[in-house]
Amino acid sequence: MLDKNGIAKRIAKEIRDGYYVNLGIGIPTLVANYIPEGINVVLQSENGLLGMGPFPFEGEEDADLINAGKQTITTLAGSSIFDSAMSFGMIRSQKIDLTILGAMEVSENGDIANWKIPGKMVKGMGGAMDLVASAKNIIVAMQHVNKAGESKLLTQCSLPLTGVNCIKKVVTELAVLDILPEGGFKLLERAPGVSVDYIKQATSGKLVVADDVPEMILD
Amino acid sequence: MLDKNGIAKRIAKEIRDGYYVNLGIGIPTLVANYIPEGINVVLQSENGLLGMGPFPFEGEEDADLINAGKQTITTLAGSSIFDSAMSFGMIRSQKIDLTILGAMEVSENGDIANWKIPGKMVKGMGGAMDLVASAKNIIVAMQHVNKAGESKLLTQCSLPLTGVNCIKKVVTELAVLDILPEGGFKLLERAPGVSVDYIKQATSGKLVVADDVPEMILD
Amino acid sequence: MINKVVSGADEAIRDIGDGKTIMLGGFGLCGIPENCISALVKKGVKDLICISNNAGVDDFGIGLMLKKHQVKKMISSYVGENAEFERQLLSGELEVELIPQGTLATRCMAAGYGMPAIFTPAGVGTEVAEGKEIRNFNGKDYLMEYAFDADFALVKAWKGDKAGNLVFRSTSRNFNPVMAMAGKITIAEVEELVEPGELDPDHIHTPGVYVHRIFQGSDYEKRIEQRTVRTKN
Amino acid sequence: MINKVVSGADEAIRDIGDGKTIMLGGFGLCGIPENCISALVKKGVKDLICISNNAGVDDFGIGLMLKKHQVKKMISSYVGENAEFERQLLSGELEVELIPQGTLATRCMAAGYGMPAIFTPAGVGTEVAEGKEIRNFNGKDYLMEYAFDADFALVKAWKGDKAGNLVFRSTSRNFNPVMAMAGKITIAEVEELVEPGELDPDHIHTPGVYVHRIFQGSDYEKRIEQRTVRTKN
Repeated sequence: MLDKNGIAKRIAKEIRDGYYVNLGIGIPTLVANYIPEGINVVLQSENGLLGMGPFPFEGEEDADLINAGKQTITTLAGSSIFDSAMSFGMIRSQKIDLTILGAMEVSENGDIANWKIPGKMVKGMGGAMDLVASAKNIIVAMQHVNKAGESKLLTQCSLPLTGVNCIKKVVTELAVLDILPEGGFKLLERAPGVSVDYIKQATSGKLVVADDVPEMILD
Repeated sequence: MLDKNGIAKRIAKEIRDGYYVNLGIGIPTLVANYIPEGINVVLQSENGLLGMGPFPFEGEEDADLINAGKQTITTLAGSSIFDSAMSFGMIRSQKIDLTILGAMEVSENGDIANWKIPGKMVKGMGGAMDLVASAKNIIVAMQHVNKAGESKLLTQCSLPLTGVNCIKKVVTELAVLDILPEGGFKLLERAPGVSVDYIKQATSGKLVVADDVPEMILD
Repeated sequence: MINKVVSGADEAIRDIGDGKTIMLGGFGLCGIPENCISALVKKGVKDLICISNNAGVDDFGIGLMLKKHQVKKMISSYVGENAEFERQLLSGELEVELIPQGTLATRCMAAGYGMPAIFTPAGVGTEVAEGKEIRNFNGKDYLMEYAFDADFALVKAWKGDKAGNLVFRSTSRNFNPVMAMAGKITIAEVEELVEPGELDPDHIHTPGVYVHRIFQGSDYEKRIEQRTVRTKN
Repeated sequence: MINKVVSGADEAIRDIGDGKTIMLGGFGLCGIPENCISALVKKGVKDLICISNNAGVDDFGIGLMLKKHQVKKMISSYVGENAEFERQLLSGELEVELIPQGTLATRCMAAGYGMPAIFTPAGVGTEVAEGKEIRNFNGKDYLMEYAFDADFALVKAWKGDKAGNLVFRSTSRNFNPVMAMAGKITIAEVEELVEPGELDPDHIHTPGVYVHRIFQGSDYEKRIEQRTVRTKN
């Protein structure tokens, strides 16, 4: 079973050289720490930055330079700044190669719910609806089951949707799964030490399992 | 009767302090020479400049700095440069206070034709259709009659239209005329030495004449 | 050039009355019009409809206006870093309309570019699409979203000149340029007000034609919401 | 950062084949991709559909491609500073679609911003409106116009870095940034190619994400179409 950093590490392996990538808040942010050597990626922050760098050194924080999570960050050589309309313009026109974000629920047809729980204070969708509606390649990083032990990989989402038919891949602490065009979670890889049966039990939506499901290779 | 500079001079009197103005090619360009002292205007050039300055001094031409007529120009203190989408964005959102352009024909309901003569090589509408469709205040600068002696102020335009129901005022070598909301050219001023009868004869569309039509005051 | 300078925030917002729709630039607390917000709080204007990506925090930004019950409705993409906001929302004192961030930005741009409506796929198949026109282009569904119609836009720039030209600094640009284009009256506060000619025409982000009033602000706090750092070595 | 540098115009346009739709930046002869045009002429590629505000003059710009009969169709707002153009048009060799300049610019922007269509009042009530959907918003009619779908965009910038970021100089900016956003493959030629980090992130007009190939051009002629001057005293 993977911890959060393990999930991030596994997702980092999906990143190809030359990708422009948008990372959501939470586990996705950690992915930046595991991008393989020799792989050049440019991180987009939807508040208006391409080429997001690491956190600043203490004392060098700049209130004018933050990411979409409102964290102080830095720029890199080759960074560019733009306004919010252009930022979502490039998202909408699919110039971003990969979007990685968290989810509360994902359904077997690629729907995602990650912004609203009825009865709870709703903070808003931020840029998530724009991202999932437009991104050509979306990977969800999340826990396989919620705190109540219920599967987050469902036949149908029960929570209000963020987007429909848009998620291509899910990486959890248990598994890597592709969402098939015809519907269903195709189990691609097991986390180290996790059995197919365990994943079956933790998956409420349709799970498609091949004869041989390899264990993830993380390094 | 006015010459081209006289028409430009008369139109310049319509310009108020603080106006952003777009000047078309031909007589409208001359208007810039007659803007009264103490009146601050900013000239927009739709290829992407606010704050168009005069022609450069000989030897100081810059191939990268031209106006919509492709003439070499200069910038002024306070000028700004932008792309074509923003240029027409500000035109479309009516941030330009006054548009002055030439015409082949104007009709009594404010239609304008100024881009195409059937049977002749058509060069295109350039930015004229955008300007007339969006400008809140449009003045046409033109000759009252064409080279064949026919009136250019008509009941209906005979040439392909550039825009409908958009012209507010026409200034010719003979007269200043408002286009009434209900239709018709209201004769506001006569050019020096020009009689109302002369203007009546030169106007094919509906002319509305008050009892007393003053002569233009140009200075 | 036309001089658009006003003496300060109080004069700039003098005619923002009760019930007006105002846009406020900024992302989180980054690039917000601090001086204008203070002046609105001081003026005590009420029942405002605020279009802003976020709603500030309890003791800063739009949170200061919320505390004084000046906001009737927020139109935002992400809110609630703010206990008072949550209280007013749950008690029904405050109305909130949540819209996708890109839709928010593009509806501003649409206003500034004279486009009455735009199409975006954001929100298709979700509750955001309810009651909206859906249109299919090339096999993909889009929502038709309308341009905003705001009485005032309050933006914060780094530098500005007396002709109203604005330059933004780093990611404090965010929503400011698109809102600057979208206000019927646009008020810009700047950290440094310069003479026309001091800004390079090629570096201007917002041309002066979009800005109606400008002033040099003061006492910028520029608060940081999430101070994240690394240590040397 | 990703390195997008190619050796020159020949390599940059290597896969522009017959019948492709290409956008070419520039207004008149100002800011046109001179090197790419030369390379296309040299390559002899045919049946091109060219989206460009103008069509060059007889012996420069797109005029050079017209002379070699490489252009099947021009989509422009203003043409015909060009005798060969007129000859081909009248003889039926060349097809021309004239559209309003703002519509041209906004259809580029729409492509770059992922908006399948936009609304503009330009052309309502004229022959430009024929066959197009008209829609009324707030009492005013607008035409629905579609985003362009171009295989390649060829743009010319003043400076660019190896990550593809572009900076334009003065009014040679014109259509270049909107076309840079709109090409499926965007090729930028620049007068000066610099290392990533040499351009101020706040001054970049076109972020590198929109640019796929970049090279430092050479032998820029930068011809002036209408040399208008005044004399000192």
